[in-house]
Amino acid sequence: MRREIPILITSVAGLVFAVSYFIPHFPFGESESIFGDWVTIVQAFAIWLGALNLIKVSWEKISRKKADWPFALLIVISLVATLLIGFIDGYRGLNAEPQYSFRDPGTSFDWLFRHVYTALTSTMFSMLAFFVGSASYRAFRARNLQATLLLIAGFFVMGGRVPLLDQMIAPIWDYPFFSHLADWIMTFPNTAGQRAIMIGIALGVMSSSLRIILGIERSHVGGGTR
Amino acid sequence: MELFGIWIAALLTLGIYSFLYKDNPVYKATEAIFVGVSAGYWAVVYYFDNIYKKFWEGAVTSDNPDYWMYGGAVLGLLFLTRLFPKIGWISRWPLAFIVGATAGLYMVIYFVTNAMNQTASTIMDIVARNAAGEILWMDTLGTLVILVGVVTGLVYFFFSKEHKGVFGTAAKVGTWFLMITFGASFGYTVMSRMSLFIGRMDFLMSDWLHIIK
Amino acid sequence: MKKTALALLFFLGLFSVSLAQTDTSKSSFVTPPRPVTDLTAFDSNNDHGHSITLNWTPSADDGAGAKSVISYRIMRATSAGGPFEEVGLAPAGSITFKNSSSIDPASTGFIPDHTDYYYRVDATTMDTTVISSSDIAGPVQSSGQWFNKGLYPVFWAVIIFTILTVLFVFVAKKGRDLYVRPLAGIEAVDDAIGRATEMGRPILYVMGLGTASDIATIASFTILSRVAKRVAEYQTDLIVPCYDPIVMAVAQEVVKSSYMDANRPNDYNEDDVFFITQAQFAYVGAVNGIMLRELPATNIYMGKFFAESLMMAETGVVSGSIQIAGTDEIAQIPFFVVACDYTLIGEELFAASAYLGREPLLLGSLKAQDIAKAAILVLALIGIILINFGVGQDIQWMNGFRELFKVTD
Amino acid sequence: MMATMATIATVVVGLTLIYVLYRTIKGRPVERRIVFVYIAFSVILPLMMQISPPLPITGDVLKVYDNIKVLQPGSKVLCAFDYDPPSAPELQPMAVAFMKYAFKHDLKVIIMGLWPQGPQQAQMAVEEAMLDPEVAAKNLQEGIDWVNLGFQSGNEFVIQSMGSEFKRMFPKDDRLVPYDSIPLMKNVVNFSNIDYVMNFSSGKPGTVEWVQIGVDRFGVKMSAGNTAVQAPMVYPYLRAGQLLGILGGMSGAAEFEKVLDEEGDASTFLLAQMFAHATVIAFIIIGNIAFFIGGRRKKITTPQVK
Repeated sequence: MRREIPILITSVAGLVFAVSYFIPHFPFGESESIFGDWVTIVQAFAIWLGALNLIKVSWEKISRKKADWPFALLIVISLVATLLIGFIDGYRGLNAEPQYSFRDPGTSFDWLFRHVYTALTSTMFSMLAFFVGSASYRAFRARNLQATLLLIAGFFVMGGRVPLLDQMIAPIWDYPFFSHLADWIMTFPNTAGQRAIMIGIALGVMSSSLRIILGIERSHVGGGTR
Repeated sequence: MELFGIWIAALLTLGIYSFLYKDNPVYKATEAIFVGVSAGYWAVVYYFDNIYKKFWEGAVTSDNPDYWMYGGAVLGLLFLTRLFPKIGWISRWPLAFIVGATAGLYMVIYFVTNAMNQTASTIMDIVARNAAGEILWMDTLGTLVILVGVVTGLVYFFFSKEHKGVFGTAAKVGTWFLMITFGASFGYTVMSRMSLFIGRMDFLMSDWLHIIK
Repeated sequence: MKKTALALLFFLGLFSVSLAQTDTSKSSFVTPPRPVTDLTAFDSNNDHGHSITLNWTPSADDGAGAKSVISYRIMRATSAGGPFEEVGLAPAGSITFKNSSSIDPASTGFIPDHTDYYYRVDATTMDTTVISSSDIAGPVQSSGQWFNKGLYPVFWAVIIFTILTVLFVFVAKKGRDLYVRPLAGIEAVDDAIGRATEMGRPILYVMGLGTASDIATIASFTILSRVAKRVAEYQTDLIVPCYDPIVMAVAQEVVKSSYMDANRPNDYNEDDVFFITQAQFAYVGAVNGIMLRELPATNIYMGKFFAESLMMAETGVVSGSIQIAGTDEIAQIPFFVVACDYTLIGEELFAASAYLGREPLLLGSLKAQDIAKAAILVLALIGIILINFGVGQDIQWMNGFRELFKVTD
Repeated sequence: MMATMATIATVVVGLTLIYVLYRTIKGRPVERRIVFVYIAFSVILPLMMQISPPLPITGDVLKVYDNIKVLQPGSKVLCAFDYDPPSAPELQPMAVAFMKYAFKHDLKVIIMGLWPQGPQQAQMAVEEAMLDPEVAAKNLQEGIDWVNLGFQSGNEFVIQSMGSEFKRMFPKDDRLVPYDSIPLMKNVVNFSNIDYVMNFSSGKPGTVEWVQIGVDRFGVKMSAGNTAVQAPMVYPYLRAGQLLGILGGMSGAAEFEKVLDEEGDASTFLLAQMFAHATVIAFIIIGNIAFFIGGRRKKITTPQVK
């Protein structure tokens, strides 16, 4: 029973939502937005489970004095501190007259967001510049026809999307040839490849969804396949 | 406070970059702060935006309550039964519901947007002309390329047919198109990655150190 | 003196002419524009109700004639005699307007279904008092439909695909051997698990940034269940760091039941599947840290990936892991192709669970997928041939053919 | 002074690449950390030079411009901010340029975000646009000339719900003003009351979701500003006519600034961008020269599909 009920719920939910696409009438026409509301609310509940899991795993490290436990402690401290700041700011804002949001400029939470969260996020993201460099040096070799095509397309798009190659040929030919070439590659061969992948994905998604709705695929409820 | 903030941000920035040299305690500390703060950040944002603003104000204290919202709250509470090992199995119900609804929803949406509309745009006049009726050769070549690329690309994705003979050749041409697509995406992406780094360097050099304007 | 008088007279004359001119232009301005004609009002098609569509022929002074129309005011009343109130504004040049509301009776401008309404369209000029009204259209009622007729082609395509899938699943069940071509990335998964066991190092399974409402993530669950089962059999360590708490919960269920299927329930450790944070880059930072500290023998990336793809894959290279990736996020496939040893591209990700399981039921659904692909190819080619070579014979039919694929609602 | 030194340094650093080439050919490729140093220099040095290079305007950017320039004063433009600070170097200049243009031409701007940090980015863009003397002179009012509806979670479902009613997703704006009390939102029920949608997006949810639901289901007219990563993914939608125009990445931003005549950050960052590209291309070339001359001995992973 513990496996059958979830599988039944999956199938019924899947069927209802698939059919609702074709029915504009209430409540089917609204089913997507209702489901959307529900998912966001479940997510808001689930994030607490996540936070507790994070604390639990970190606490295990700390209590057993595993390697790097001080860093686990740092995780717990910064998590709790952020929660405290957020809730104090949030409720203060709701009770203030006029009300303000915990995200408004001037709140401690906004300070934390801008100087800690944003700084860290942007920096981590920007590290990709370095990884792109090392990947280009290491892996971009014209080893066979396929790799060569990848390389050539990459080369022209990279050089054409900024006025780099065009500046180089400007003394001889005053025409943005490479910029046009990059556009051409993006508009035609790139579109062709993307379209083939997109159509394939659509069929893959349909097939996967169907397997789930039909109950053939049931690993998501801990059922494996039948 | 602002100046203090800029210093904190600058030091954290350098802490992350130290990973490029190798994994080290400074990076580990920065990473720990990042994980903790971000998990807390989202918990706070979700609480106020979803539970408070959307559910509490929208369905409980509102003069015109949206009763459908209670469905979400029920699913959410069922989900939290995971916290109690004895009744934890109930949490599979909301999970099963979300997975099923997603499957049903996307089955059709993906088919319409990705398969039907993309096929429809592939069915087009091969000879491209401008408004005056003159033939645009580069665009005509382009539409031919799209046609060949889509057909051979799809052939590559056949699972139940061996890649041999004409079929194999088509599949091979398909991989060429995929490779060009990947190269183009890669080249295009490089630009974005560099932009991010430029943004960061701009912060360090102008906001923090004031080397440049 | 005479000259001065003449000049004065001349100026006066000019002045009066200019006055007269301003006057005429002003008077033409106040002349009401010719009204909107052929106004029709009907219930909007294929919707959830609470919506009425108006069509009309624009005023003859809209863009032509006196060019005095600047907008159309949409007026509505509950009886033919009025009073009419404004419910919307359409810019000059418009020939249609949709008067719709939400389904919430408390919302502003709510339009109840099955209630009589009368509409009138006023052509308005710069001078808001100068308008001309059209004839009144109505009564008209809005209602919701039970089937969106614009979606017939989609509906039949879905039905046919479902039938095909069920059919091939049955064929497969009967024991017919269905051929599937080898996929290198899939075969590598088994080898990679073996390698990890030999080296005594763990396997890192990353599901990316998808949520439980992404099909790619759901496909990743099914692959995880195969991988976890094999891992349990080989008694290797598995690390699954998660980005989304709901995904974490599902992944825990999946791994747990895989261990049970492999008859090793005691080896399952719930903390192998854990949550890190729901922030993309903090997640990457932590996963990269895990890679350099735990040195997994194999990194498997399956699901939705964004900018983190290359950061993880390049760090994985440093830790010397074998890397297998699969995603339907087209922008990220190139990075996996460049930095990983094996990459499953788009549709291959969704096929992977069928490949790994090797169950006939799942292979049957792959066959249905191929037939759908063939059908799309054939229909597209027929369409292209018709459009390019059939011009002049039956154009309307060809357009209809193209429309078959175009879905708007 | 600093600019001259930076230029000299760039030349010197560029010359040392010859040594890297020599080592790579000899089969002793440099460590990745050395590559990292070059990447760092390729951005830091040009930033110090402070020059903005000339730039041709590409078709996709012109299409965006052509579509917004026909909007009449008073048109309601929905601006969806679906990105966070890391993508700001590319998208923020577009957003700022657009805001300045919109405010100068009396377009009414409705801001919303599917990413929590999106509306904050929008706020910054609005504040920056307000600094422009011509915009400041108009003395624009929040709630009348523009409004920030804030963030709503739920990804594509938010767009879906907005198709029936905006208020459902945004009962209050970012300042907690009830929807019905916002003058600008009077008579705005759903997408049928919106003249144009401008989406700034760096991922999911973003342009793809807006096209799938906003355009395909509710028929909005839309252009998008995308990060360079996302742009290739949305190109097919441009081809298919589902999108009216695309601004792609930093150069798209710089071109947009130029076509709107609103020079900003993107134009000055572009030089650093060009040098960084040149460096990456240089490393690809070095790798390949070494691969062909050096007897293909270095073992590297193969890009492959099979």
